[in-house]
Amino acid sequence: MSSTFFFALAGIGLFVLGLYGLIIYAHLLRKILAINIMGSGVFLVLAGLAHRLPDGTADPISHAMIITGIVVAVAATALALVLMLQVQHTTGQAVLPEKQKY
Amino acid sequence: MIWQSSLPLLVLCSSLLPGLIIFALPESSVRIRTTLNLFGAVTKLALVAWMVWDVYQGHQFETRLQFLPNLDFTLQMGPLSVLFVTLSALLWLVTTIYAIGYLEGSPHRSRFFGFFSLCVTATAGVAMAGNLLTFLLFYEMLTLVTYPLVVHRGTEAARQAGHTYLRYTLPGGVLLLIGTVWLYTVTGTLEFTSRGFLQTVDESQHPALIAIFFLLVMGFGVKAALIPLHGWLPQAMVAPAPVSALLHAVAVVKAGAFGVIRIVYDVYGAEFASQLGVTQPLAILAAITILYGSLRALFQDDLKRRLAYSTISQVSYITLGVAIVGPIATIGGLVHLVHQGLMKITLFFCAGNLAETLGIHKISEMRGVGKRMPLTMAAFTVGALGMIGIPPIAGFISKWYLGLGALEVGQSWVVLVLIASTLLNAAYFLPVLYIVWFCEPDHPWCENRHFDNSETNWTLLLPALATAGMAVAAGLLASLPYTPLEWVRFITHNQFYQ
Amino acid sequence: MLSSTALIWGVALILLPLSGALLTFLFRAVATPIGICVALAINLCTVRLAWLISTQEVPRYPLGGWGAPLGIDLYVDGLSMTLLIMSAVVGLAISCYAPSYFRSARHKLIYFWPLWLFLWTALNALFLSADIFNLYVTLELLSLAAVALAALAGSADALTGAMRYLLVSLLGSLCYLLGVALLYHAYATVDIALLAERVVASPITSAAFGLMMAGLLLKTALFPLHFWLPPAHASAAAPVSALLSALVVKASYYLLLRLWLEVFGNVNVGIDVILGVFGAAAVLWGSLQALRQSRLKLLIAYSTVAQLGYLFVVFPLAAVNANAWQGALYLALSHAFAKAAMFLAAGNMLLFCGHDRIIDLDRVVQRLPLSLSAFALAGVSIIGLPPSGGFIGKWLLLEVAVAHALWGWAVVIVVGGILAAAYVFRVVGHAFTPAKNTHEVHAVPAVMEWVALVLATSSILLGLSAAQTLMLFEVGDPFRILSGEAPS
Amino acid sequence: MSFTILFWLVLTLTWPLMLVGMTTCTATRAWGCRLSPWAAVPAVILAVFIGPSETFYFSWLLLGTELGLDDTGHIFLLLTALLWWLAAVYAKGYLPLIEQARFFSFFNVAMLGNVGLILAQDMLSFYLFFTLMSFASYGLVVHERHAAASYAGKIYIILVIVGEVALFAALAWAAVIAETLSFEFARPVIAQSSLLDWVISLALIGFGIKAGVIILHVWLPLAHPVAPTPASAVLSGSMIKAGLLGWLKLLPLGEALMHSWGGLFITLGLIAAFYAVAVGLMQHDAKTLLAYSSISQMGVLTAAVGLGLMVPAAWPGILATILVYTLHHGLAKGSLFLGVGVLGKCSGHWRRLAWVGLWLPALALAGAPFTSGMVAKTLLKMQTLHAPDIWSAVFQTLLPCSAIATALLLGKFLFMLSQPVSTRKTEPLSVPTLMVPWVVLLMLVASLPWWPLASETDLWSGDILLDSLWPVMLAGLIMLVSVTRNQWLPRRFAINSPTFGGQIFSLRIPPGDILAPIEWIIHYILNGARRLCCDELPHRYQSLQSFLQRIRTTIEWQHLIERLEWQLCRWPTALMGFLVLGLILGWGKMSF
Amino acid sequence: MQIKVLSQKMEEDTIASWPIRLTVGGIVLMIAVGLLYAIWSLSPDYAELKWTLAASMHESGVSHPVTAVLMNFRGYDTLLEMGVLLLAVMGTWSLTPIKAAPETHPPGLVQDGLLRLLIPLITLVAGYVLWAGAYAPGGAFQAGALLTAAGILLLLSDWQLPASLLPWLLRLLLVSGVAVFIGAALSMLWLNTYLLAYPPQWAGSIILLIELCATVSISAILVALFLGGRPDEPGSTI
Repeated sequence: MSSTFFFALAGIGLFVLGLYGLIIYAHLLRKILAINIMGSGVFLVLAGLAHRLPDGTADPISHAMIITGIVVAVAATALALVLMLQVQHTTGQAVLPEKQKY
Repeated sequence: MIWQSSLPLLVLCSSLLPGLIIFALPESSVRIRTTLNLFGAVTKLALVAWMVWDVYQGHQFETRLQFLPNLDFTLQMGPLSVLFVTLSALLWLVTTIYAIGYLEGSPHRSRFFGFFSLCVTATAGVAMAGNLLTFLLFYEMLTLVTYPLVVHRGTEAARQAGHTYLRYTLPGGVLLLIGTVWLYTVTGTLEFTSRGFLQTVDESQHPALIAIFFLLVMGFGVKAALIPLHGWLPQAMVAPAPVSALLHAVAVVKAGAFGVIRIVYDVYGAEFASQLGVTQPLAILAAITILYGSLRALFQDDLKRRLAYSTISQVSYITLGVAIVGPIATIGGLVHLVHQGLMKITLFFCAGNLAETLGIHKISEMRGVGKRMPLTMAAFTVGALGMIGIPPIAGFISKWYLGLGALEVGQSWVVLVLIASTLLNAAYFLPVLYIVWFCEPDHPWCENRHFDNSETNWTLLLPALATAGMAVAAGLLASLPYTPLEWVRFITHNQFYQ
Repeated sequence: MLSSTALIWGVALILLPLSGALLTFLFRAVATPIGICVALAINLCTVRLAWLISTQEVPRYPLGGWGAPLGIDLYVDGLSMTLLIMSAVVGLAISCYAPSYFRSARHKLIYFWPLWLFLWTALNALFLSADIFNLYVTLELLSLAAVALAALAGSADALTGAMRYLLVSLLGSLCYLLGVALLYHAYATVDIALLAERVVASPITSAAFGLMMAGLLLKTALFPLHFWLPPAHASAAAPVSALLSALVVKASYYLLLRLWLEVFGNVNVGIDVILGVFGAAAVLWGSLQALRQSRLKLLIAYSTVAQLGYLFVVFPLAAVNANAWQGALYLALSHAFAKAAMFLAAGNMLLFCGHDRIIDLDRVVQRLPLSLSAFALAGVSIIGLPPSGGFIGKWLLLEVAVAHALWGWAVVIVVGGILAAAYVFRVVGHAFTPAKNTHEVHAVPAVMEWVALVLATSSILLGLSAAQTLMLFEVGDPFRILSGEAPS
Repeated sequence: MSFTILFWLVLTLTWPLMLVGMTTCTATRAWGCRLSPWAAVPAVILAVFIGPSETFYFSWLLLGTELGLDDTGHIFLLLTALLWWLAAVYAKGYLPLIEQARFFSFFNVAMLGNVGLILAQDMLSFYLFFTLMSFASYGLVVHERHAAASYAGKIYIILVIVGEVALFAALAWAAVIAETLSFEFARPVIAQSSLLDWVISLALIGFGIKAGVIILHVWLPLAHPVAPTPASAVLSGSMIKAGLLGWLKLLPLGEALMHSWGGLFITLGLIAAFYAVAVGLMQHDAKTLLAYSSISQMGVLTAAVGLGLMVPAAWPGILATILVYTLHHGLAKGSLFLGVGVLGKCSGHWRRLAWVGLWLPALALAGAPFTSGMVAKTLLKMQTLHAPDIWSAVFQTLLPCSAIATALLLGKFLFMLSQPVSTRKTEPLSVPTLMVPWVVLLMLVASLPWWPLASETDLWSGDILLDSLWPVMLAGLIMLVSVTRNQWLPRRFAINSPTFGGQIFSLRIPPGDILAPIEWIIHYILNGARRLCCDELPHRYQSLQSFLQRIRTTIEWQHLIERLEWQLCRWPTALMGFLVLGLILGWGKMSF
Repeated sequence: MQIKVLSQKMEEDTIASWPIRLTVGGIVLMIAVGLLYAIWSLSPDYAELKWTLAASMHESGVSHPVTAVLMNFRGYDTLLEMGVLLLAVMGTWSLTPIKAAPETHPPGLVQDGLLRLLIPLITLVAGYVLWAGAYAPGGAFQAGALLTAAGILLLLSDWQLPASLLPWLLRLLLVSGVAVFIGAALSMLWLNTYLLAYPPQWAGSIILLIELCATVSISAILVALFLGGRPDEPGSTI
């Protein structure tokens, strides 16, 4: 019980850290990094909890989910980076504009 | 049997289809548009005449389509709805002829006539609605369709008038919606039945019923221009004359009054409403509106605004007649629905003629116009005297029945209100007649549009004379079988005595 | 023996747009014809599926042949079928509208088709899937496609809007994924039906509930979290903002509704009141903001925020009487049609006048009669005036609110209607008056105007065909009305 | 037989209507004017040759109208038809050609109304014709189009409207009580009902205005001088009688004993009789003077009606007296007015002849022996015997005095007319058309005592003659004294310089007598109301408006919302909202 | 060049106002505590899903459970997942053409030698990983990743896409993964079983075929993503 708890703890920690970073930092790259950290946090939680079987083997479905999650995270991050570059290219700075022009 | 059920729908389509086609017509195709308009109006009148004859024999027309699981879209041709449909069909024909003449050469006529026919469809729908939901449906459609007519001119004032109009009517519609829903939840049905269907509701619900009554009356009061909610009507005078003629004499204002009639007779039932004690405040409110409307009309120099305020006070006669629960007062109220329509539309036609031919808008500019436009002014005089309640013209009949009804029920204060309002009517109509007939014009007339021999375009003159003639006929020959009075007696007969 | 099951049409609904996307990505020259054929095919399949489920009992469709706990099931009931129809109709309209909208920007059209068809695949997959992890993947697919489409417009606003939208949706998805992980590890299954049986009130359930709901609320842009919607929807291209407002937002709402009804069935009273309060705030704040906007598309975007508020006001009402859900679903359906029509009409006006400042809508009613009447009819449905679908939705909600004397919600629903009337007629009013400055004018192709008008009239006709639509809602009893579990 | 009656009945109503049609539209205007004098012919034929008949019921006209000629109606019709006919012929000559069309259209409508209300047996048609008459006569009053005419017209129309409204209420009440519209069925039912007082009071006001009851008489002295002579002749001769006919039809005379109402009517009547004469003496225009004499005579008739209310048993006798008195007064007053017109038109010996002619109706009115006046007054005196004790004493003493007063008034009238006044030259052609109808009328007045309708009592007994003689003689004496004292005074006093007798002649009271103070009060109220409505309220409304405006600007709602929205949409705050929402949902689920 | 611009402004761009940072930190901590409590209270025993999985492993055509879940039991997820990848490429292509290539210097000697050694080795390992997926952790995605690494190494050493690779062909390559997957699914449907239901006897080979194509297209997709833009077609009017 204790080992899975530590992994889950680490996962939640990462998730929460990513969340904090996402909110606090203004620069888009930092936000994308934060999202990746949150993603890996979630996968860590999944992996950690997968090992609670009595016979020590891991639960394959969790692993499959992790793989799918990772692939999706990659795709999302790639798109985010390209979008960030495009934003930086058009607006000159890679930050979400604060002054809403309503 | 299908003929029985499809006739109301046919009446609706007879004005809906031409309207939609006219929308698609390009601006230049005047001939097609006029023929379509007139064709629609004539067919509608023919259908309605057929139905009047049938309903008089006692047939029942009903179209029922499923709308919500246990609420359906019903069009019913009872005697009460026939009254209002005939009025709107008749006056639509007259106003179309008038509008064709009035809007000669002005822009956006396809759009105007399209919305014009939709407006009449909505009025016919309001008249024929078989339950409160269908009534609400057409009532709101009426608001939507009349907005473009009010804003037709496209000037800033028109837009402001349109906005005020919406600022009053939409919240009114909302009040109506809440009232209808609440009624539906309390009683489970919204079907109009001739003696009202609320008698069976148990005692505990009565405060709810009273609240519902006032919600519905306020909802209808906006269109019936009851006192606190009348602000939009004088401002809507900025619309072209046929619009203010049809809308403020027949369609919009009457829809509100008709709504009040429907609630008091077909939802609550007259006796039950008086037991609840809701009719007394309504009568007082109507009386205040009558006096207020006339008082305000006294100080208006603009002719159409004066007529607007007079409409506000006149429509409240109907509400007053309905609120005094009694067979004779009902006759008075209902027959005034028709008579006021005839007289008021004549006045608006004449006002339109003046504005169109001589460019007169103010009463002070009307000095001695009787010589220049004798026929129009004769029609105006008939309408004005009718409004005051001078015997041969229809207005007197309804005032007579209102007075009789009030005394019969012992509400003698109503007679005082009638007297005061007659005096006030005289106070603001007779000076106009005096200026028109017995004064000399102080400046030559600026000929806005010149016509060869007659005083103005025949399409503008004939409708006014026709409606004036109808007003006198409705008054003088009131007891003929198919006159409004006879028909209203037929309605009240099965309303009170069956 | 198996292919005869009805849901084969559901599978077709997923594969058709997916293969369409691939084909349009490959063969660029013929992208538009392929796209429109695929759209028509999807509509046919939807109609066939709707016919099947309303006439016979449709079993679940195990993808890959494996049962529920192991494999993924496709399941369709009244709720998802309605939303499938919604996306089919709006999708068809947008597919017809887009080619002529991008007439001048061919390169954008080339990329519009694959992205749009991918989005359509995601929508259909989402509405059909009955597995929460699969829903995460479809949600992700949906978000990325939506972001890519939003960024298609290429302007600075569009890009920043798309970026903010991407970050927000990724955050939402990750929270949702964490929720799924917790649920999976608590109840050893990711299938909604099985979860519905196994979920019990426990700390892990409430944690998962909190995470998933928060994630989905963020993606559905409920009031405090609406900040990303207006810039993203307003600055995107007209067809894109139409599908964003009408379809994408509804998908996450559907997911939220599905979880609320099935997985977290025994929700407590407190939560739905909180959602109701936020919904009411959204209605009022959204309408107020819409009134203040000077640009037409921003006005419509804020109107979306307001109308979404309605979908959340239904939660406290449904706690009292389950019929309220039908009202909400009706509102969602008619809002989709009306909002799509509004955005398309706004697109026409933008294309025509070159700008969308409301005050300078120079006599649009004469020059673009069809677009303005489409806008007006859609407005009627948004306001909820009688002949329209919106009215039926409001009627059903009011019926419940008034029957149980919940006057607060009734007032909110009604005041929302009036405020909606205010901003719709503000625009319509301006269209009548001649604007001060005149500017050169581009002709608008007839197809674009007619598509907007057809969508708007369909939202009105929805109001007239209420009885049949409500029958469709009851298929499969998504809201537990017939089975009597939910209080009614 | 009944068909011919119906034919003539319908003809009397439709013929004038047709003529009005002809005079109004320009094409047939010439023919219209030429035929107009004969508008009253069917009515005369109906009155003279056909006499009273059964009533005809027209169900389709105005809620079912009953037209027919009953006994009282017959006498009234006789008077009205004759007077209107002669006045019409007179007017043909009296008016310049261009004004005739306008005059005759109003004249014929008024005549239609007057004849119609006599024939009407049900309330609504009575009210219809009554209104027609009142409104049409407005056209006659303002015919001259000068300031005085329009002022008189304004006062007239205001009072007519008030009368209309009061009549409307009275008839409505009567109709409700009796549940029927026809008069003779309604009267007995009203007599028993408790709401009788309402009906009587409203009828008093409604018809009182027309009949010139004391407070409501103010329009009469204003209208008569401005109206053309034939119009004022008809106005004073027959139209005023419509009010009296209204009372006869509506009030339950002869069916219920109403001591109090009877007393009120009598007092009003007698006050009117004496007050009108007093004010009349102070007038300096012949027609105004005649107007005041009409008011006083109508006062006497009102008293007679009061007597009828007080002594229902004697009602048939009283009714006969009233009819005779009405006929006498109508014809005499008509002839006086026409005479004044004739006097004004001709000069030289024609003028002197006309002046002498005037003596006949004047004496008749004063009740000199061998005249219809004497017949009427004696009949009235006989009826007053039935009155309860104190009232009969009052009548006995006051009737002769009123005779003296009237004689005095007419004396002044004749004296004024004898003064040389600048005569307008009239075309020779028009003199006969003026003289002929006037002379016919004079002959009618002269022959009236011998008409068959006089009651059977022996009229020519000595004491009656004496009774009627001494008041006239006394009045003549007073006249003589006052006139002669005038001559002795030195030249430099103008003719109207006051001797004692002349004083009462020269004191000037504006024709509307009590109207002046009333008008002042009304003006004061109206100005106050206008100031209130037009200045005060808008002003206060403006200040409210500006106050609201200030509130709106100070709080700067617009800016506040915008800042709040900007704050909400900032990334950190928005996501903080997200976190808080997640917490609430998670925690909410947990704890509940 | 972009990276240089980016790095300059990273330091001072936090939303520095400490009260916001404090509150956000506080709330985030509360969330963390909540989640931990939830996980801590998680009941240890579950896992009957593991047994059902073992029961039907034999029909999945592969012995390694994760690959079985990925490719057979939850094949639909994998299909959509590859769709996501393809979508990412489409998104990037729709946004921007490939930026001007950074100043490329010819590969140094060491890099060139290392490259010649590594590329074949990486492809070999990728092949093995793909094959081993059937009975040991591995499969399409891992092999694809390896191939992508090789591709990126080539790109970094100034290797240009062969002009002969027609844009259409490149797109086919990208699409092939998903296309083959759908093709296989549809073919099975033709045998009137459920979508994505491979008959046990052929399941293994079908999965292998799918995985092969998937590996190639995944690596192509990932390389395209690395390029960060659409190759500017000569003829197209972009």
